[in-house]
Amino acid sequence: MKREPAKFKVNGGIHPAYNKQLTAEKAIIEMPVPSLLRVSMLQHLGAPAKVEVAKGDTVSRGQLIGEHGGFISVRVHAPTSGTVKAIAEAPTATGGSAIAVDIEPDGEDRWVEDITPHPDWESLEGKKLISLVSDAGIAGMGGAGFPTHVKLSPPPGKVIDTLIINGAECEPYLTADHRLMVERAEDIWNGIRIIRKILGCATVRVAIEDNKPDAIAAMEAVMAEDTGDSAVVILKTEYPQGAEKQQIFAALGKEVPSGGLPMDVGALVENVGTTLAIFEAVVKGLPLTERVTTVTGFPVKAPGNILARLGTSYADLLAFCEGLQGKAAKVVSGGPMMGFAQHSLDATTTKTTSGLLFLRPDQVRTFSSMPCISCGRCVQACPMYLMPAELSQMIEAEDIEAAEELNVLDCIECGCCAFECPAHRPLVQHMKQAKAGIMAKRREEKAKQKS
Amino acid sequence: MVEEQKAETPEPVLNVVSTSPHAHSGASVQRIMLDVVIALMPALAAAVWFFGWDALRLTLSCVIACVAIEALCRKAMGRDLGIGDLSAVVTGILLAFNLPPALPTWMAVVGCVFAVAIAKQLFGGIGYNPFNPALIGRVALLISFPVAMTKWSEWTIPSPIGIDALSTATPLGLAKTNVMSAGTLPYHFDGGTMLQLLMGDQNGCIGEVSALALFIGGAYMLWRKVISWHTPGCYLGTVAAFSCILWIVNPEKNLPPHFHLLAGGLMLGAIFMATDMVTSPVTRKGMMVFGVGCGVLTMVIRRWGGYPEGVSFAILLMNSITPLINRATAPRVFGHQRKNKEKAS
Amino acid sequence: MILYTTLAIGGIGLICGSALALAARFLAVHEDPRVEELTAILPGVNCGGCGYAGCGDYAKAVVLDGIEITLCAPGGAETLANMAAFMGVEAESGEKQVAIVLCGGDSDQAPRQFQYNGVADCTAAHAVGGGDKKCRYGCLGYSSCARACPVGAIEITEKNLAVVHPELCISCGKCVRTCPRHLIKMVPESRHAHVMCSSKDKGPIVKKACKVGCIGCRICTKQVEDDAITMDGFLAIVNYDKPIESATVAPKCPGKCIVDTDPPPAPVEEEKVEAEV
Amino acid sequence: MEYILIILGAVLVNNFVLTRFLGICPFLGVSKKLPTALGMCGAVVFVMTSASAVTWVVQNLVLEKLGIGYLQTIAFILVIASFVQLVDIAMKKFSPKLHAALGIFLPLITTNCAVLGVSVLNIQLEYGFLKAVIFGFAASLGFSLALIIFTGLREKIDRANPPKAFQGVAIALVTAGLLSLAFMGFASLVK
Repeated sequence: MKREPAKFKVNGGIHPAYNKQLTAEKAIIEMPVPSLLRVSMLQHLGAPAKVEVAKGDTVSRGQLIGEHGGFISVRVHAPTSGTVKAIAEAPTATGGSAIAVDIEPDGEDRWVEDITPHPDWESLEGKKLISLVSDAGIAGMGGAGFPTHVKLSPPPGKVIDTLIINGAECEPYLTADHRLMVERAEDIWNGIRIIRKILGCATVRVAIEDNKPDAIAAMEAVMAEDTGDSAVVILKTEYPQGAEKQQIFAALGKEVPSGGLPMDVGALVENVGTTLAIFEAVVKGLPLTERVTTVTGFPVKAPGNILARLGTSYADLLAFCEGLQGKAAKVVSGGPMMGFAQHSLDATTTKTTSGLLFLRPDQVRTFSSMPCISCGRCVQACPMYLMPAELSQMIEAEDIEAAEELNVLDCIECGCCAFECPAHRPLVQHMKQAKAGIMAKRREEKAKQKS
Repeated sequence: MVEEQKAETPEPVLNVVSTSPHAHSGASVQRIMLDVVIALMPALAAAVWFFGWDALRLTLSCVIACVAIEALCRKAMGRDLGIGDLSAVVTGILLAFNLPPALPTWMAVVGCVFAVAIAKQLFGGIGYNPFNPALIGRVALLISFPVAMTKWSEWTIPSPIGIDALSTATPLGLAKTNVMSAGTLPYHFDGGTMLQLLMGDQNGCIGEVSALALFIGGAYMLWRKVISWHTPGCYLGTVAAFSCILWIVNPEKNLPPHFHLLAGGLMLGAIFMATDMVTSPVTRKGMMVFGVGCGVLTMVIRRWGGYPEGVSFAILLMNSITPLINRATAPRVFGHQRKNKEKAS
Repeated sequence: MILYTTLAIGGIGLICGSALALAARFLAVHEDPRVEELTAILPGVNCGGCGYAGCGDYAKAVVLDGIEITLCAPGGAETLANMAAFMGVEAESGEKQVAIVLCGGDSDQAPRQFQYNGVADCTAAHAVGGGDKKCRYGCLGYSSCARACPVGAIEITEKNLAVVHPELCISCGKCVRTCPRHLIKMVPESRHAHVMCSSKDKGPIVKKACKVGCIGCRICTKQVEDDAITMDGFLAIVNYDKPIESATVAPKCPGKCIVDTDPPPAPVEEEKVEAEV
Repeated sequence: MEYILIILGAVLVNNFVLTRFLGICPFLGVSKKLPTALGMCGAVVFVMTSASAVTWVVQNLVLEKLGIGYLQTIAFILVIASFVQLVDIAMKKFSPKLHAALGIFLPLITTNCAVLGVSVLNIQLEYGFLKAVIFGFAASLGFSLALIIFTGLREKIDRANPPKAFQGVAIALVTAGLLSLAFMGFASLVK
């Protein structure tokens, strides 16, 4: 048996209503290319990509339309063949805005010609493999969107000995990763083997929460013949088991130091979706032009796990799921715990869009201005062992220094505190405010030092 | 500081947009307070059983007075009414439970003014008060009207000679005066005495007499996760351990631990007052420190202090150092080394 | 008797005095006396507008690190002259600068695009969905600037717009740094013609988002001489170092976003300020 | 045992700040931040302990002997002022940051009635030298205890939301009152 129970678990965490039953049994369906794709140049964390096409150009699927805009940046490819209709700034799902390329599909959906599959990847060097990943424009598909090729090239001196594949999908409602593991376990496993080869690390742990027994079984089956040190780690179902630092602790019992990266404890965490994208990029030679997004929520008529091209507007996604029954008062890009609320359905999917969630008016809980009653529930729930109650009061009194002293920068914004808060205080927003304030102050100080 | 939904939004179809998380446990302050009120009901029933009309009179007048004063204060300060959170109801019931049955209504109302206006609303209302309002109300009354606040009705005490006698003192008060004057304890301890104290057939403040009823309420709050075991557990444990040591050292002059646990306001204090969220620590470790501190102070005041009962003062004193406890028991942040380890390495 | 008294007190005094003298000698700390003197010259409001933590810190920086003496805005020309005399440098006095919020889109003019639910703070609101105002450049009205202002010179109107009362402004520039949308600018007090819009969007987009936005029609640039108003993309910008006849320009603006602030807005009502603080 | 009772009495039962209401000025003035408060505590412990020793000597060996006991107040203040000056000079040298933070409240220890109070009480209670020093030390400990507790509370109160008329020192005084109410619990703990 290639499975082991998680030996460790961070304290804190919460048990929200998961509601995964809405889509957990629904096979991934591919959505036809919509009438317009608006491909953002900021699909990831870091610098936006530089536009490589001009208005009126004809593009093919997989053709490069955005080149690296810096060291921490990701390439962008045309998700289908068609004509570039416009290049203009457009709002992103996260609330900002970025240059986007509008492509009108020609319906042929023709791939570019220079696609080179590497079924013989095992004979390739690590460096070549990383460049294939970089060329395919892969960013972390769990949500943060960190450029994968950067993650896969640790700086000299850092040794990564353990690869953790994140299949926890601890966010309520979302089932995209779950379905991928059930339906494409074999390909994910090959993706894992590619990463293993790149990093030269022996140990592989696939972390899955115990509410996905079929995914555990599927992954275990494909890993059965592996002779190396690999196993499925079964995590207790609890949010946020999928958070990087918490997951490393759960799987390995190691604490990533404050301000550090997983590589500081010799670990690397990749999402299952990213792993699959790596497989597609290397073995089939296909750049990343589509992803699975869970369109869900009680008001959605036909919720499902939709394989959609990047740049599909949220309105098109919803229409493909047969629209709404009844009213939706809140639209969230991503999961309910860390996703971004949308004020319209104009935003388009990116490499990080794991879900599109619609909430009924009665499910929407508004934050309020009630004072903290010091119940301590947030302190017990915080997986980073912070004291959100104290912090938020300090931040409300605009005492950012005190908050910095209490390590507000370690906050991962998972939302456990605000989930538990009986006074419905906007705790996460307070933390974000303080973090932004501290970062601004540090930048200012740096600028002062320079001048 | 939060912008509520604007009623006069120009277009009716605007989505609500906020930061994450977009899910919530459904807990609310109102629900927590309601749970506390529910948990207090068995004790209220016991109070009515033992003290009759007086219990009902005091409880009702305190609740009405507290809610009214809260509303008046909020109005005077030009803020939202905020009585919907039921915290004033809880304060009212708890204050009433801390009063002797014969106390005139007007005195109870004075206590409510202290509790709600001075100890709570002056600081800005729920969440901001550093001291437990009900206890401030009680202590203010105790100091202002010492005679009325220690006037008890008659009850049958189990006497050491075997003949039951009537007394108008509380079990703890009687013990204190007897030890001081005669140097001996006035009680005869057997199972019957304990049962009497457990059920609540004793003298005392209206809400504190029945340990059993308070215990039922505590169990309900534990089940509803309104409180955790840390504060009351450590409080009761410390009192038990402390009194046990004293008793073993000198059983002639010290009351046995079970007597300390069941008599007086300890159960009410440990289960309902020390667990008041606003004025107790937020960390588990802090709650334990808080409980132990309350226990030690209670026993010090009961044994050596001028008052027969030390629960109110002990909790108020611990309230005062709650911010310091919070600071001292802040958990080690994930990914940070413990301070002493840092020094060592 | 009097002798005893005098001797006793004198003796105690003598012993204490010598102990202190010894202490002062062995524990002496050298301090530049100029720091204290310069601190006395500064206005002492400790607004932090100079970028230092209070007047004392700024004085220290001036004396010890040779930082320029022009940073104290609240002190105005008088303080500057005194400082210059004290430090022995030439003073160049300029006109008093006052802050102005370059947005006229109140809740009647500029609609919101969603219901914002969260902390009532502009920086926080700006980070959630890009701000709830349809215009992504306009004033959000969550009073971050008003809270930052040390003298209460900024009022948030009933229609959710920040307005600076120039007569109260002490030119510390805190609001300029606070506004997440960079709408606040320091301008000479005598200037009355302002483009009350900061939207760089194209005309049609501006029109959808606000009734008093700058649509980039360039009419105003032709009304003035010597590039006193120039275009930054689709936004007209007043060049405050060049003269403008405010009465002639303002009426010509089709978007009604150039305003003539002469006379300035009504002084703040006392109660209003209290409510905001 | 007697000494322990003196200490307990001065720290808990007759706490200088909370039951005798002496030394309220620094109690309110430097209770905003814990490090500053701790610095103040150190200064007060030093001044009070040494002042009670010296004033005892001055009273019993000088003033009494010369029969000029009526000069007590002047003489004591002279001594206390010198001590405070000493602390001031030393602190400026060794901890200029704390010196700046304490600001005006450091020289104001001179007029801190707690210091004069303990010196006068020593004479009134006819304590011997050792008792006087211990009493002075205990009284300063009591002051420190009250100040530290109050500083913790103060940090919470400063974030509270009292009506405008009560903001700042007003609400701090109310809190001090409530705290002294709580300290009543120690009444007659030590006779």
